[in-house]
Amino acid sequence: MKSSFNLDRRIIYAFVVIALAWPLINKYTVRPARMKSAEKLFEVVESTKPTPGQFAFVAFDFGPSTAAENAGQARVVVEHLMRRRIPVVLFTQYLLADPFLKSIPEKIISNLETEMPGQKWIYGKDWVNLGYRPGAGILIQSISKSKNLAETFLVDAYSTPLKDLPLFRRPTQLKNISLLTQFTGLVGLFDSYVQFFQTADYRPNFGHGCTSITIPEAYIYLDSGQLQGLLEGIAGAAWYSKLLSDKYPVRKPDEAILINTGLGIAHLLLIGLIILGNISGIISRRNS
Amino acid sequence: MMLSITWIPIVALIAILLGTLLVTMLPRFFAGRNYKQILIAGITFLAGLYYFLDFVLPPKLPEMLGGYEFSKYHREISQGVITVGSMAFALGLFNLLYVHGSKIIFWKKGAINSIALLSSLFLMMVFTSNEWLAFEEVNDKAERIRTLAEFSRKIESDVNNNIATEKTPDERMVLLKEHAVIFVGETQLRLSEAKEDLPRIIRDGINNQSKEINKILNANFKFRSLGLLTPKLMKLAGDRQQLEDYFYKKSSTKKLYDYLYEGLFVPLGSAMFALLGFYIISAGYRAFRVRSVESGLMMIAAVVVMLGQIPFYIYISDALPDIRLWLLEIPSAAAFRAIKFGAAIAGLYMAIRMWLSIESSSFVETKKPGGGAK
Amino acid sequence: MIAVDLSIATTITAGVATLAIFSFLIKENPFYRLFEHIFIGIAAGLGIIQGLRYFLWPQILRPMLGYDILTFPDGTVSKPYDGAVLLYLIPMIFGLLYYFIYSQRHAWLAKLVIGFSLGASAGLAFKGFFAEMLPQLASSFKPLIVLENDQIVWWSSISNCIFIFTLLAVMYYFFFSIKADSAVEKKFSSSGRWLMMVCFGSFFGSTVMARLALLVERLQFLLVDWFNTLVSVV
Amino acid sequence: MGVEHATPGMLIVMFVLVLPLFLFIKQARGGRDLFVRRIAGIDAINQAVGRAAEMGRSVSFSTGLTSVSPVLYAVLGVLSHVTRKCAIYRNKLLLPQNAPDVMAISESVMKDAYRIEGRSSDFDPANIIYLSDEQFAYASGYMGMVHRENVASAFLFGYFAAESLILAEAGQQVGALQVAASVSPEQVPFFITACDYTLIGEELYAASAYLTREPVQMGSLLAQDRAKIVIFILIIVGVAISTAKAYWPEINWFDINAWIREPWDFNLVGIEG
Repeated sequence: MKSSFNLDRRIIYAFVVIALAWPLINKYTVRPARMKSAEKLFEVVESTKPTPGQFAFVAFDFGPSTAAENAGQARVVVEHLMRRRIPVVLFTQYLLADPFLKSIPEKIISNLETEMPGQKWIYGKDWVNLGYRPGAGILIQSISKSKNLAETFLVDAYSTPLKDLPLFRRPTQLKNISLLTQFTGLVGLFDSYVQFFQTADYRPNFGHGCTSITIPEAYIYLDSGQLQGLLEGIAGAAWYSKLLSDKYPVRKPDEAILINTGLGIAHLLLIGLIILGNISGIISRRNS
Repeated sequence: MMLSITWIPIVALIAILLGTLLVTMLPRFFAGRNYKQILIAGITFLAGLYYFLDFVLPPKLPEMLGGYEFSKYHREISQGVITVGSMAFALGLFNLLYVHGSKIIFWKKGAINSIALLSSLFLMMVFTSNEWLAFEEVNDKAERIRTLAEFSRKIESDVNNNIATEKTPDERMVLLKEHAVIFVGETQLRLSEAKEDLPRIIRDGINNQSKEINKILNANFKFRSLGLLTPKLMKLAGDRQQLEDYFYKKSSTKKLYDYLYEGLFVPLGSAMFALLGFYIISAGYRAFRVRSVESGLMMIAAVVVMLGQIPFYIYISDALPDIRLWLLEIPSAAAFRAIKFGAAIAGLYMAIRMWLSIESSSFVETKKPGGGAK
Repeated sequence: MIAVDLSIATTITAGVATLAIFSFLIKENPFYRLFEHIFIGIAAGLGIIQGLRYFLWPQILRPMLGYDILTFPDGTVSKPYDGAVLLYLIPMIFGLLYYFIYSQRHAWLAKLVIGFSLGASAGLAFKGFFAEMLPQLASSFKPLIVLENDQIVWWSSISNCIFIFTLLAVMYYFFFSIKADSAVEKKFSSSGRWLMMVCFGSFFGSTVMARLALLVERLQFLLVDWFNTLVSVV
Repeated sequence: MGVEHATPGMLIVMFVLVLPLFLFIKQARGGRDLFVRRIAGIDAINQAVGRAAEMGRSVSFSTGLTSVSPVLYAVLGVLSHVTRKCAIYRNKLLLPQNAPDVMAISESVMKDAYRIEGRSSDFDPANIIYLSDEQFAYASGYMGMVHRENVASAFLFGYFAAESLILAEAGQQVGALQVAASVSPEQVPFFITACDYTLIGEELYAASAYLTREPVQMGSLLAQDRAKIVIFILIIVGVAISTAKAYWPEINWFDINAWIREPWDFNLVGIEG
């Protein structure tokens, strides 16, 4: 309780705000750390060929409380899929994720369309939003048995019948899903995909984005081969973003790298404070 | 008949367990207690007994013991138990009214905040109830059409199963037709109030369904038509629900509720949660001072894990992320588990003591417990 | 009916509320105090109605009042009223005994229902104990030597050994009745405590990221969404 | 993986685990002297109440998000003790509450404690403050309360989640002496960094026994150690078997886990058909 040298906590709070906000305001970035698990996911997306009738199933199962980590991951992966012209089908089992299903892809598309004038990403053909469904757990279980996903899901988030959308005009099944990616901080929702997203003879490649707290759980699945790639918190998203920028040099650095920089600086702040506290402790003990 | 060898000793064990319990506990149970205390302890025991037996007994007793399923009404009983607890909900409300109401009445310090509290409580109750009622109303309108579809199905099944009804099937058909015409007209009228931004699918759905229902009703409407009518009515009910939902989302009820919920409740919660970002840094700074082996180890582990999760680790060692993961997966997981094992056993023991009311400091007793608390 | 667009007001209010909470970091102040009280009021109002809406009404009251029965145009009903639902009146009335807590003379009646709740939770603890313990116990049975193609995998083997040692040492630390007299016992017990501290340290470290990420999300909201909305209004 | 009904294996394990409880309670009632090692955090409970009395400031006792459960019962033992101390020293004891039913139970315990000390008239129901059943609304109310009341000692006993650090920091900021006890190990690191004393896991259950030295509780505490020895041995045997299995996979080893999970088998062994 008593210590000779104690910074006022308000000064520490001010440092925290500066450390986190400064990169956001000044667009200051540092090179993110290399993440092998993120590289694996990048390779999986790179090796997925855009084939007519095939698409990627992307689940956003995060709310505002983990959006700082999960939304960054979702952004880079969806962007990568769109750049590679792999149709993206978005879905969530989590009510609070619903707004992201619209805002994230629309932002990415407007960025891509300004970057590449003339190119278009059309709703229904290049991406579809299935929205949130109550009782989605049962829906997930029925995907593997479905003969036609358009009949399983019936309508998209805007109540348009799926069979009216170009992507679902022909019957689609689980084997039309070339890649499954899911982003969440909720372990239970992740488990349901691991368990049910497969048939006897086919399992799509599975990429997962977890929060920093659930990394140990996620690694169990990566080690067992049930996951083909993993984004570990915002750091994973940042390295993925860097890989994207290497591949597409015209691309502007995105928020993932900015946030990652801020979080890194704040960590260093704490480590620095700990060192400072210990040194001053040693000095004061010697003096007394 | 013989019993499977494995479970004879087990039945005996349960009997011994319960027997010892009862024999050793009974005299204590009544000793020195008045009727009120015995009643309280008795009810405590009975409430626990159901869940205890539900767990201990097999899902279905063997046929020779009657094949009884003890847990047959588990859902209903559990719901009853939850109901008991849920009746306490107003205690919280009473407390808030008491504490803050008296502050306002006697105009004590903080009375203005108490007014803010009670008025936001009141407002939120009003708007949440409104939201609930509006939601029920939306459902209700669709429900009426759905009921009609059920009616159509029932007429069909009653005739097929030769069930006699008060009204003849023909009379029922007339009623069905009357109501169907009314509901279709009502829905059409409602549709005409909708603006351009109503999703096409809802508008088209209602128009198609109405057209087809009218066709079925106006053409030679007889018993055989029911099979066609039922699904159309069901679909119309679904579309009607979406239409009402569209109006509801535009209503000021919904918007004011959303304002309170998304403008205050959610951000206040997120902001409180985010305070942890500040506090974890200041707590770390204050606490991680090397004073002993323990605090040193804790500090080192924390620093290593932190270094392993930020981009700057490359300046120190490439192995840091792996060390971080190892620390979390091996020693941390093991220590957590050990703590949980101990706590689980202590919790079980506590549960038994509380179930049987066997400690004199339990809240059943009202006299000073023995032994000296210094 | 006034149909106003409240989305801008919602964003602005959300930002003000966030700042009110953050202002506590400087010191406890009237601005914070006001929003603290508003928060408690809103949460209580929401909680009470939602408790009714999602439990008491659909599960108990609706069936009891027979509102789940459809009445057809000819006056027949979809299913007969099940009188057994009236049995729910017993827990409802019994639950009302909670309110005797305010009575001076009959406070013991409240203890009946309190005893009932405690007893029920005690009975549930048996199932809870096994549901929680078994999977954890089973996954603790790790082999001390991991073999792959008849080769010892050193890293996994050592990790498993450390895992089991930590598990046992920490459990040993919590033995209350053993006088750890011998040097070995003392070492074992204190190594349990040390390993526990390593565990707490690592958990603290890994939580820092999640908590800071929450804060970044709020700062982003303030700096981008809120600020932009504010500018657009002004 | 869910456990719904006991299997024969679970019944046997349960029997072995529970048996010591009754044996030791009998022994303790018989007046046997029972040794329990010192637990620093529990000693601090009395110290904390005393400090508040000296300073003439109030004490707060939070049960966090604890619901009606065995954990609550364990906390009530401590609450009763603290309340009685406060009644003797005439300290103001604040009880911020999270759930209405828990509030009723705590209120009943507090009233009894005041009556036991013959100070019923000092009991003020306005000190039992219902804050909110919403996690962070509760935290915000607690934070404000601790600052405005300027508490001298704060007890955080029971089940806590992410809000633990908010509660502990609030007390730290006003310089309160804080004793925390959390059954969930996840929150222990935050209590350690912000509180003066932290009880870990089952130490919370031990607290009441340690404070009152009441024979049933003491006996139960010692019996717990015996039950833990059973788990201890079970782990050692399980590890030994799986190690042996890794070495000699061809041998059909006894599988403890499968044995425990083996459900009832009522298929009658039909000797007579």
